[in-house]
Amino acid sequence: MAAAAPVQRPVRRQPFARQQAMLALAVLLIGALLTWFAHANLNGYRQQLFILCAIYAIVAVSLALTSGFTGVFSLGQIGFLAIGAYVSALLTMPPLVKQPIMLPGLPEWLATFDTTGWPPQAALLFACLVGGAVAAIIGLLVGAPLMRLSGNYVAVATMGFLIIVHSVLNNWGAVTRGARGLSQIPTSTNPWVAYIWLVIAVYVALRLRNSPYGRSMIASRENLIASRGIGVNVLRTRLLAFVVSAFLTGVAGALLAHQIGAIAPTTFYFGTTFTVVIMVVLGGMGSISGAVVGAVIMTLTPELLRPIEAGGAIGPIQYSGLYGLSNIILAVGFILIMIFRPQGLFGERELGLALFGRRTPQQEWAGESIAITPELAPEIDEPIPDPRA
Amino acid sequence: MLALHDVRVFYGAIEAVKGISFEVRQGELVTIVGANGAGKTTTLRTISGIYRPATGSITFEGQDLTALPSHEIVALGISQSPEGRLIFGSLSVRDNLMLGATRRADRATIPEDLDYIFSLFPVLGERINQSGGTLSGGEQQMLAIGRALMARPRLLLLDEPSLGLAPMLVNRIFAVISRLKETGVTILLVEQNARKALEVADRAYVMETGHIILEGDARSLATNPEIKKAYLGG
Amino acid sequence: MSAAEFGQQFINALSLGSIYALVAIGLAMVFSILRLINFAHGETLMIGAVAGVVLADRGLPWLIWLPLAVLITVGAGWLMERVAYRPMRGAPDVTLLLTSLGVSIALQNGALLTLGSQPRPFPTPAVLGGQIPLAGGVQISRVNLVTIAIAIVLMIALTWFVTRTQTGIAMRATAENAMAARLMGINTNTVIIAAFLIGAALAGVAGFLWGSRVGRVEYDMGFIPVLKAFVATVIGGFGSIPGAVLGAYILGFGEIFLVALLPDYLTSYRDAFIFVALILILLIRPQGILGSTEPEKI
Amino acid sequence: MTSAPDDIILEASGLSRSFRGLQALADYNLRLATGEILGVIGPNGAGKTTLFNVITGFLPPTSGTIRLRGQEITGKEPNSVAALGIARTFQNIRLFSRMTVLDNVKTAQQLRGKAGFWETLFSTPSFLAKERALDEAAYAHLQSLGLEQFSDVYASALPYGFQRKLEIARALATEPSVLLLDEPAAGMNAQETAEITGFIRAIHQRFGLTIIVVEHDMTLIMPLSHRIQVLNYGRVIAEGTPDEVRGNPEVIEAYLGADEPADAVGA
Repeated sequence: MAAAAPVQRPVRRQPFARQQAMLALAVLLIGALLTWFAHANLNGYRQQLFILCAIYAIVAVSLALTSGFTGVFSLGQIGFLAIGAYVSALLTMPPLVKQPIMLPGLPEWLATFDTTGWPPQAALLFACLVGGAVAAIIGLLVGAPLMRLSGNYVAVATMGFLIIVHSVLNNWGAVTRGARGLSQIPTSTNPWVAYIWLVIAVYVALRLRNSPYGRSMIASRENLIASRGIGVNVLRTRLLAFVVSAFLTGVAGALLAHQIGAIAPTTFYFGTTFTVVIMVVLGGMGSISGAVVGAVIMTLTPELLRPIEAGGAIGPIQYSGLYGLSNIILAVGFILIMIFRPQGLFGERELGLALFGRRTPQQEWAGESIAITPELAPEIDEPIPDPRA
Repeated sequence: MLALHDVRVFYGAIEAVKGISFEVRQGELVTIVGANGAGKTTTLRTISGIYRPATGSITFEGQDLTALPSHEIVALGISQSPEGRLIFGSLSVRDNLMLGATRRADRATIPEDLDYIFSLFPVLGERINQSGGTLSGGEQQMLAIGRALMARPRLLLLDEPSLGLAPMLVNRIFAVISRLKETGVTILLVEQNARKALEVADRAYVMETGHIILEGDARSLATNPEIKKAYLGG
Repeated sequence: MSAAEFGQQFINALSLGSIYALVAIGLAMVFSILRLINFAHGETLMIGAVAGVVLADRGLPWLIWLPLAVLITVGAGWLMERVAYRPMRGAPDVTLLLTSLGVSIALQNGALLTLGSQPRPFPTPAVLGGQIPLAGGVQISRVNLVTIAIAIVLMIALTWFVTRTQTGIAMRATAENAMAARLMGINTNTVIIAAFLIGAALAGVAGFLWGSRVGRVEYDMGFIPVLKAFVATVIGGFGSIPGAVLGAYILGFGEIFLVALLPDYLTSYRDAFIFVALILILLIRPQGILGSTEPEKI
Repeated sequence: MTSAPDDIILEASGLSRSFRGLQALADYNLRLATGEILGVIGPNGAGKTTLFNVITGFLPPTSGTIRLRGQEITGKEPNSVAALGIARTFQNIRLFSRMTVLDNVKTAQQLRGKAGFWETLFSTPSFLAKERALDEAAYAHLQSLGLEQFSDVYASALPYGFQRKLEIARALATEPSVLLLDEPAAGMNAQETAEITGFIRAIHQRFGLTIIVVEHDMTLIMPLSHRIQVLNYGRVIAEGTPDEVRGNPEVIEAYLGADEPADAVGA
């Protein structure tokens, strides 16, 4: 063939180039400094806000993983947050409050399961892992059928999942205490734990994206049919993203339960769903750093709006606050983003990588219309031997 | 009657039509031939106001069309039988035809025109209450042309009327096109089947990758060796 | 279940299904044209009911405040299309869905801001109070009777509209292929606005009926009906108006008889059952009962 | 070479597919020899793309069987069919638009080996080595097809002709033994068509492929194909060498145009 001797290829970036490692290190350090500051210097309320930012950033990152990468829009993510929160709470609540008189539906072993003697952080870690694992298993069971759907259908089906979870939380009083919710959960979540889990979530998401799995996810989002045609197992690819994101969100749920110390079904419904969706859309679907930034903005903004909402709502994430003004502002702001900047703040890009000289893909081919290289083609009239001859 | 001057059309960043100019005069049958993706359909849809040109002007009897919404362009007397026919499959043949008359001012003459269309395409008359989706490809093409005629257009735009039809039907459709021309309708015909199009047309333009690369009267283009090689498969 | 009980439940189901149908029609109409799942449609219903309360507080008789309230919902539907949805034309489906969630939340909180979080009693007209005895000991409440009657009348009117009037046919044409409709000279903007206005008017009537049924209004009262109407459209087939109506009655019957037949400790899970059914439908027959089976073009 | 039975790489028997009563493919039979280039022609709607969709698993056939090297593949998922060695392109180009050209190819190439989940998660040396190998192989693949200059460009930014080529390159990256090309010259002018014809000829030899090509453009199909099948209304109405098909009156009637002498068609 006319293929020329292989040209020395230009130096190409490797999956984890040094510059990116430096950047990652810098971001890690800045985050750690902030965490240290929050832990040591902030008063209770502000520290809680810091933790909340981190927790919601984990949820937003995991939503970006499934919705942004695979394009399967899930409105059920908060269902996994609830599962993580309830499962972990039932593990670590002192046996005294899990007695049959309070929670008659609990199995014996769980009612007497006692972590009060454990070091608090060990108990929390255990609760996070179990909460995440249960969320992941349910994610697998739910996702296996649902990941066949696309577009509106999957959004609607996952929303159905959220409603089912909510209905169970509200009605299965023997285990969840219904609308009253669970309380007396040890409040062991601190800034460091939240920060470390956020780092893990971001790491996992980035690692997956720059891997064969991530390419398969994005390919199936970009063109479902073509991706199947080149051998991508779309169901398995989407399911992987869905389960990993369910795990991370489950962990976030555990952290949330152990931050507030009390949980109720109202926290885990459309209000929170909408808030988290805004975080991801605001940051840019498919951008991990965008999700983190979106989460921070969306957690802090209601706090900033609080003074004008005289009286104040109960937490930044409450969707039906007492007066509703901040929600109106957020909702209108969201609509404006959808209209004027549907790609969000970052689109597909990651914060800061451009600063460090990473080349972003060219959206436009600069050299206008290039003739198709004729030297590649052999003579047209050269006969092809017929294999059947 | 219709004049395009330096019209460019983009889909996002992709330039589909790269600065074309041409004209159609009263009573003429003009054809644009060229391969798939040459920009022919884009051109017709731009005339009809579906797409907006990025630059250039489109005028119809001196009036600028570039800023008009498509329903007003239809009201001016330009109707189109679109590529792929785009019949409303769930609506009856009658409703399809009546939709063609949406912008008509003289509603009294509608029954007369229906009769005329049934004389052109008797099969439509037989299927008047059938839903459009149950028609065969050829019948759908007739319906699409009939629907466009219901607007009583002064300029009729035909986009690939022979697409996907068996040769016998292609001949039927082209016979009707010739007949329409004799009734005085001005026609702009876009076709991949260059051979047939050049047979019926007065003048022709050849489009390739967004440009008009050749123009001339249809007969001389039909004998042009380059055209023969590229489009007539000869 | 005795025959009398069955009769009673049957009428309850018919009435509930009728309200769902009125809401679902608006959802289906807008979806068929714009591919927008308009969650804020529930808020149009809420606005209708709230307007009723506010106007009745001014001492207006119901014959006057009811049409006024419907007029106000129509205005709200028009405004919604104009301000929020028109700039989003052609955006991806999910973007449209999220926008409608945004509109829904903004409107709910707007109502919260003006109305407060306490429910207000709905000024159900006196004529709608009380029961009418039927044969065999079955009683039908006047609200149910009127609901069924109004729904039937409106649905007949709507059927006439979409099959016999030029705008109605243009609407179906636009839903099927918007570009072809434009090439026919149809002003698709007008058609889209008409869909919003009709949907809003039906939702306004539904708001009145719903308010009369439950006896109170709240800022978030639109949520449940729109969710149910939405399930109805999925059952019947996204975007099909007859499908939406059929789905609404199936849902109404399913809900009423589920509660009647389920053991007590499970009845509170009614919504969970409904959404399990919804997910199963999406998996088995995503195009719904009356949806088309057009395979995706490759 | 002879057409001994074990030379048959792809075999279809009695394939049918209907949509709501409409017969898009009816009793289709094929015995495709290794290394053969089969041209499939016919009017729009004749069932050519349906044939591709059925072979590649995008549509299950209503009846009939497909075998690849004797192994039945009927009803398998498209990704499994691709893994078994049948790759295809699409009539309207389907690239991963917001991915670079290199990543388009890598995604296809990883069908033949990629790092595992835990390797990926912990970014082990074996993961890095596999990724590097994939990266280099993908670049070399682009280079061998003359596309390396575009490797860091978004696929959507490529000029039209190169998008077609990239789609073929991506299909080749799955290392297929059978390649199905759906109208590779659509939208191209005569010169570009000649060029893509040469390109197909080149990859046929270099990759030792068996090819089925659907195309309207006779200047591509006639010189390229060893054998041509003519489809109409889902049925094969004629089959033979390019010359035989060109002279077949039924083909002229149904497809090439009844009112023209046969020599107007083709070379």
